[in-house]
Amino acid sequence: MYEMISKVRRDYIGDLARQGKRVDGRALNQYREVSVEVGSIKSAQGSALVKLGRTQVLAGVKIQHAEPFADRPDSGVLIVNAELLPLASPTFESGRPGEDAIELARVVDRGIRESEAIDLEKLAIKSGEDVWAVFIDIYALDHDGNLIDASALAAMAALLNVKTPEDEAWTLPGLPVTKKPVAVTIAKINGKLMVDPCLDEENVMDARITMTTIEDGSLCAMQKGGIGCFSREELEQAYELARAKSVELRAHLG
Amino acid sequence: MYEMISKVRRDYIGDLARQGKRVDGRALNQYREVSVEVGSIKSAQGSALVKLGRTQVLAGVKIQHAEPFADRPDSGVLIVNAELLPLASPTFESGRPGEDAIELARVVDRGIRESEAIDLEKLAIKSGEDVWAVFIDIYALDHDGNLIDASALAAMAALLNVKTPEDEAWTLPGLPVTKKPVAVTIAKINGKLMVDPCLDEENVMDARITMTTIEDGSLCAMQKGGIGCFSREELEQAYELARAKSVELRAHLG
Amino acid sequence: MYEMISKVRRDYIGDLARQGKRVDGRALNQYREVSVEVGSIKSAQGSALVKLGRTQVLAGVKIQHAEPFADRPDSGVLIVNAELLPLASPTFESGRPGEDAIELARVVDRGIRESEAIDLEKLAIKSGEDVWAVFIDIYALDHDGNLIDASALAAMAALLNVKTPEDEAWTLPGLPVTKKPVAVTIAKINGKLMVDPCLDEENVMDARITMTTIEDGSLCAMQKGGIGCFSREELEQAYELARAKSVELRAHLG
Amino acid sequence: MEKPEKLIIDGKRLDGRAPEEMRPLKIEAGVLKRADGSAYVELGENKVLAAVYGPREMHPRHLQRPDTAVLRCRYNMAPFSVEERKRPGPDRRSVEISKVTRQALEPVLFLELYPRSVIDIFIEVLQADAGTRTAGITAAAVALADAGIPMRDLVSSVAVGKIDDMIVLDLTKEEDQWGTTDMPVAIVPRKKLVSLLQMDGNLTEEEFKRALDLAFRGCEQIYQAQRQALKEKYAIKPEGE
Amino acid sequence: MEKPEKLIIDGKRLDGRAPEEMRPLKIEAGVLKRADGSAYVELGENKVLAAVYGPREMHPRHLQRPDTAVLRCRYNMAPFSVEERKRPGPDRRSVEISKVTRQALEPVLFLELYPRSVIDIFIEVLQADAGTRTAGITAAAVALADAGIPMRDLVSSVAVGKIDDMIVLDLTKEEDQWGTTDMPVAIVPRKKLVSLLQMDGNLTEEEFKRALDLAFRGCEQIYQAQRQALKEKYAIKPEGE
Amino acid sequence: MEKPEKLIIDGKRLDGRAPEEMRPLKIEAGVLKRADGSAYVELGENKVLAAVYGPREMHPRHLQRPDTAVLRCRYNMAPFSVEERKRPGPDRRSVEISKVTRQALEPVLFLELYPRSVIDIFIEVLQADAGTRTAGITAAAVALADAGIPMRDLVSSVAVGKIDDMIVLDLTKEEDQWGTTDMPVAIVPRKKLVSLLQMDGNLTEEEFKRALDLAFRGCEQIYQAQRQALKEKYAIKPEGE
Repeated sequence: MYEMISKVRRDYIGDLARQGKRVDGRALNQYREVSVEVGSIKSAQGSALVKLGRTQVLAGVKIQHAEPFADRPDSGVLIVNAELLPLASPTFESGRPGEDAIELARVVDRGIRESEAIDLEKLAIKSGEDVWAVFIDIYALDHDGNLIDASALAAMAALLNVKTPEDEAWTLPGLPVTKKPVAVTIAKINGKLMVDPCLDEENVMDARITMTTIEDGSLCAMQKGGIGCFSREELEQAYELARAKSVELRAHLG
Repeated sequence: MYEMISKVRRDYIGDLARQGKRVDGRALNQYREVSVEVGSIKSAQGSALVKLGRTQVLAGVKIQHAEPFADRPDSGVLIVNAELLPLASPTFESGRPGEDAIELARVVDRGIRESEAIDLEKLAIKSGEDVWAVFIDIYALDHDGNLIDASALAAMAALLNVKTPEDEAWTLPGLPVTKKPVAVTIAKINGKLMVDPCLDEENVMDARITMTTIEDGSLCAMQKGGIGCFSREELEQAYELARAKSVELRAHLG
Repeated sequence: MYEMISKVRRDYIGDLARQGKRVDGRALNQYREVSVEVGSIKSAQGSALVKLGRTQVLAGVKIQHAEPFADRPDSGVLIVNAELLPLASPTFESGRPGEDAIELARVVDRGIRESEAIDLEKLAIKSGEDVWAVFIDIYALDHDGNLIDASALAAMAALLNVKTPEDEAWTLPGLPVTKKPVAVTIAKINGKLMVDPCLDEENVMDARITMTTIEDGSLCAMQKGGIGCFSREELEQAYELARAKSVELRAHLG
Repeated sequence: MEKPEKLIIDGKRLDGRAPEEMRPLKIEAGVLKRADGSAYVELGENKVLAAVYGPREMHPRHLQRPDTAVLRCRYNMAPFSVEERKRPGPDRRSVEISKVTRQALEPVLFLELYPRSVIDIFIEVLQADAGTRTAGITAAAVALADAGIPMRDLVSSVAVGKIDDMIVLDLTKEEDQWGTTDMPVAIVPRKKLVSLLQMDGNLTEEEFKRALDLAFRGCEQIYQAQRQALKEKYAIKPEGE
Repeated sequence: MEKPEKLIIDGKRLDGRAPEEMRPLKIEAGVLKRADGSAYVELGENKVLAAVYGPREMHPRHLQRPDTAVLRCRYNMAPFSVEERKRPGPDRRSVEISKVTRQALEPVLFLELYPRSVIDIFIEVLQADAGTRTAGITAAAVALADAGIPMRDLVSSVAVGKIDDMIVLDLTKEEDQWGTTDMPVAIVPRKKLVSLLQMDGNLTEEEFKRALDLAFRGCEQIYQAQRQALKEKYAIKPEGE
Repeated sequence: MEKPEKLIIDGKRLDGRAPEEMRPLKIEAGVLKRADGSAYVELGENKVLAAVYGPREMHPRHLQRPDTAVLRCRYNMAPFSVEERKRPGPDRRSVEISKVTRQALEPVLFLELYPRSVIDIFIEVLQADAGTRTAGITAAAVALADAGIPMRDLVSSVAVGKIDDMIVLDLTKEEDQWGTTDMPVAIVPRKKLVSLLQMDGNLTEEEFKRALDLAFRGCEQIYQAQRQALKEKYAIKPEGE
C-alpha cells in the first residue's frame, strides 16, 4: 500500500499532529462519520456496506455445506477473505491477494475467531462429514484509509444481518452470533496517537496498532503495523482509546 | 493477437478491400482451400486436422468417466479447451491460455453446446455419480488467420470421427452426435465484408463477426470481435454470407 | 544456476584442470570432506544433514497415509521434492521450483525408485484405497557445488534414519529399505574428469554426468547435465570413477 | 429450482413484465472518490459498479505503445453476487467477458490521444441476475464520461433473448436459464453501430432481425438513462459529456 | 493429541518450567558460507535458520526506490518441520508473518544509505514448536549484524501467552494449542520500543500489562544471548555490532 | 493392460522387430509456414512436431545476455497424445525434459553469434509411444537446420533399453513399461559425442557398454534420415545444411 506523498504534505501532516490537530479537522480521538447499511445484497445471506468517511467496504456472508477440518470434526468452518479491488485505489492491483489483503483478512478473522463471536460448535451437522461453512468476503470499494476498522465492522454487521435460509435444509434457528468484537486502529504520527487514520495519515504514519475488543472491554486480538515502534506507555494509551471508541462503533451494530 | 503491420501494407489491403479485392486474390465470399483429415491421432478417440490455406488446427477428442455437475446430475460433460501453441505463431506465448485462447475455446464450445450437437443426456451413466465427459482439445499448429472457423470445423470433424472405445465398459453404440454446427467468420475491412480472413486481413480488419449455423440455416451462436462496429445492415448481410458458406464447409464433415 | 564468473577465474580453473589440478587442491578423484548427521529433525520421521565441504543439504522424511495411484493400487507412493532455498545461494529465487530444482528432485527420485531401494509393495495398507506415502523433502541450505550428490546421500541417510512411528497405526516393523543407491557426479573441465565439483568448478565445467550405483556396482540411474558433451571413452571412465567413489560415500550411510 | 412450465403467461413474463419491457433501471455517476470516474447501475436485481483510472502511465514499460493508449478491462463477480459462492479470481467466463467488454467500449475512445498510457476499466458485479455484462458496459461508459475522458459517444448495452418462442427484452436469470436464447448487444447510439454482439441458443432469420430491432430499442432507453445520470451529476452543464 | 486437563500443575508447566521461564536457547552466528550473513536459533524444539543477502542491486529495476533500499523478508516452514507435512510454498499465514517480520526489523536499519538496493532476509523454520516467528526475528537480527549491515540496535523477540488464566513466557506448541492467548512481541532493546505486537485470544487490561512486562523481560534475555552469539563469532572484537 | 509374460519371443519383440531394429521412421522438414524452421518426426506410433523461432530479440530485456544468444526449449505433450488425457500445461517431467533437450542441442549451435537474442525451440508431442524426448530432439535438430541457423552438426537421438535381460534399440511404450531399463541418448554424429544421456533401471558394466554401442548405431540411422529429410526439402542443394 505504498503511495508516494510529497515531503511538503508529509511535513504538514506531521506538524499538525505535533499540535494535536489533524488534516481533516478531527480531534485525535474522533472517527470520521460512520455509516452501516445492512442487507443490500440479496444474493448473500447477510451483507453490510460500511462507510468511514469516504472509505467504503462491502462485506457479504455466504453459508454453505462443507467438510470439517480433520482435527475439528465437530466444528463449523469460518473463512474470511478480503479483496483490495483495483477500483478502490490506484495502488491496488488485480490478481491474487497480496500481503496487505491477506493481513487485512487475517486481522478481521482473528477478531471474530478469537472472541468466539460465532459459536462454531453449533454449526456441526454430521461429525467429520458435514458442517456449515461461513464465508465472509470483504470487498474494499473505495480506499480512503483505515480499511481494517471498516472491514471488521462490515464483517460483524454482515454476520448479524444473516437471514436464516428458507429454501434449504438449514438446521438452526439462526446463525449463533454471541459477541460483537470491534476493531479500533490507532495511528502514531510524530509521537501522537490518533484513531481512524484517513489515507493521508496512513501514508505518513510511523506505525499503527489495531486493538479488537469485546463488550467487556477485554482484548481479543491485536496487530501492530507499519515500520515504526510503540513504547509501552503508548500501547497502554492506545488500549484506552480502543476501549472507548469500540463502544461508539459497536453501537452501529444495533 | 496484436501483430505489428506496416502502414503501407495496411493501406494496401484497405485499398484492395475498397475495390472488392483481397490480398491473396480471392473473392470476398471465397474460402481458402479447405482440407479435413480425420483419425490421424490414435491416442485420441477422435481427431481431425483441418487446414484453411496455411492455417492448421488439430483437434483431438478424449472421452472419459467424470462426475456430473451438481446441477445436472443426468447430463454428460462437454469440455472444450484451446491451446494457441507458441510454435504456431511468433505472437503466441507459452503459459496458461490467455484471453484469445479462452475466447476461441468458448466460441467453439457454444456452437456445439447450444446447437445440442451432442446429446449430453445420453452420456449419463449413473445419476449424480458417473457420466461420460467429452474433452475436445484444440491445438493450433500454424496460424495464418481465421483460427475460429478452422477450430470449429476441426472440433466437429473430430467428434464425428469418434470411434466407440472397445477396451472399456463403453455404454453406448456410438457418440450421439445429432447436428453439425459450422462457424463462419466474416471480417470487415474498409466497409467491405469478406469471409475467412487470412492473417494479413485479420491484422488490419476493423471487426469480425462469427456466425455459427446448423443444417436448417438458423443461428446457434454468434461472436463479434475486434474494436470496430457493425451496422444493422452489415449484420444481416453477414448472416447471408454465413448461411451460404456453412453449406460448403459442412460438406467437409462428410 | 547461471552465475557470472570472470574470464580470468575461468581460465585459471581450466589451466589447473589441464594440469590435473583443482582450485581447492584436491585430486581429481577426491571428494571434499563428507559429513552425515542423522536424526536432528524430530518433526520428521527421518532426517539427515549432509555436508560436502561447505555445501549443506538437509533431507527430511515424512510418512503419511495416501491414496495409491489408480494404476498401482497395491503400491506405496514415493514423492521426492527439492527446494533450492534462496538462503542457500544468491542465484536461487523464491517461488515454485524451477527446472534445476525439479531436475535435482527427479534425479534423486530415480536413483531410489529404480534401484527399488524402498520396497513400495510393502507399503500397501488397503488395496486401491490406502497406502503409505513416503515424502522426501530435500532442503538445500548452503550451495557450494554438487547439490546432486549431497541430496542423494541425504535422502538415503534420512530414509535409513526413519523411526517407526509409535503413536499411530503403523503397520510394519520398519520402513523396508533394501538397497543403498549412491550418486556420484563427475564434472568435465578442459577434457579432464573430476568428482564432486565445487561451485567454482560447476561454473566453468563443460558438462557433468551423474551415475547412481548400488552395492553390486551396477548402474540404476544416470543423468548428463551441462551444455558440453562426453565421448564414449569418457563415459566409461566416469563409470569407473563412480563405482569407486560410491563405496566411500556409501560408508557414510552406516 | 424447478423449471417453470411456461415463462410467458397471458402475454406477461413471470415478473409481470411485457415482452418488450426492461427491468427497473437506476444509473448513478461518480459514486467513488478514489477512482477517476465511476458509475453504479442497478437493472432489476443486478448491481454493478464500474470505475475508471487513467489515462495514466503504463507499467511495466514494455507494454506501452508508442502510438496509442492501451485500454484494459476487468470484469469481475463478487463471491457473494451469485447463488453458490464464487471463488475469487478470474475464470474463463470473466476473461472472455472482459475482452468483449473492452472491444465494445474501445470504438468510442480516442486512445491515440494518449500514447504510452493506459486506461483501466474495472467492473465489479455485486449482485447478479442475468445481464451483468451488458449492465457492466453501460456502467463503464458512464464511468468513462465521469472520468472526463473524451468520447465520440456513449455505449449502451442490454440483452435480448428468446423464451417460449418469443423474442423479449432484458432476460432475468430465470428466463436465461430456462429460455432458449440469450443475445447481449451493445450499441454506439448516435450512429446506431453494434460494438458488442454475442448469441447462444437458437434464432431463425426472422427472429434474429426481430431481436436486433428490440436490442436497438432497448439500448436507446439505456442511452437516455445514461445521459440523465450524467446530467444529474453535472447539473450545471445541461449536456453530459 | 488430547487436551490436557491442566497446563500448569503445582506452579510448573508440563515441561517443568516455571511460568516466567524461557525454554533453552541457543544462538549461533555465521553458520552459512554463501549468505552475506546468517544465524541459527534453537529455542526449545524450534530450529530456525536465517540468512541475509545484500545490500545488492534490486531487480527488476522498476521495483528500485531512488531514495532508499527495499527490505524484503520471506518466512518459510520446511515441509518436515511440523506434524503433518506442510505443502511447499507460501500460505496465507506465512505471507502475513513475512510482512510483520519485515516491519519488526526495519526500524533498526538505515535503509536510506543504500538507494536502489535490496536487502533480503530469508527465514527457514526447520523444526517448529510454537514461537517460530519470534525465533525467526531473533535469528534474522543476528544474521543482519553478521552481514555487517549497519544497525541502530538488534531486535529481540519472544512470545508470551495465557494458559490456565496465568500469563507465562514462551509458549510451547501444546500450550499454544490448548491455552487461551498467544502474544508475540519484538522489542528494540536499548530504547525499549515494541516493533512487533500481535495477539489472539483474550486479555483483560491487567493481563495485558502483565504480558507486556513479561515480554520485555523475555526479550532482554534474548538480547543478551544474541550479543553473546555475535561476540563468539567475532571473538576479537569484544562488542558485537 | 496386463504385463506380458515375455517381451521377446523367439528373438523377436512383441511388434515383430529384432532387438537391434528401430521402428519405422519418417522425418519431414519445413512443415509449418509461420515458424522460422520446423520438422515433423514419426517414429513408430510417435508423432512429434518441432518449430524454431529466432534468433529474435529477447524480451523482457533483463533476460538478454550481452555476449550470447539464449536458447530456450519447451517440450510439451498434447492432451490427447496419451492414453489418459493429460491436463494442459507443464508438469515436472516436461520441465526436466525441456532442460535436457536444450542441453542436448546447445553444443551444435553458435549462440555467441547472436548476442542479446533468443532462439526458441518448441516441441509438441501429438501422439506418444515411448521415446518422445529423443524423437523431439531429432525433430528439433532438423527444425534448427530448416531455420537456417548455423550449426556445427545435427543432433541425433534415440533410446535404448533392457527387456528380458537383453539390450534392445528403441523401446515401445509396452517395452518401456514392462522392461527393466530405459536409456535415452543423443549424439553429435560427426564427432561421436554424447550430448544427452539419461538412464533409469539397471545396467551392469557389460550392459552399459553394449547399450552405448547400440545407441551410437541407432543414432547413426537417425542421422542419415535427418540428412535425407533436409535434402528433400532443399532438393537443389545436394547437401543438407
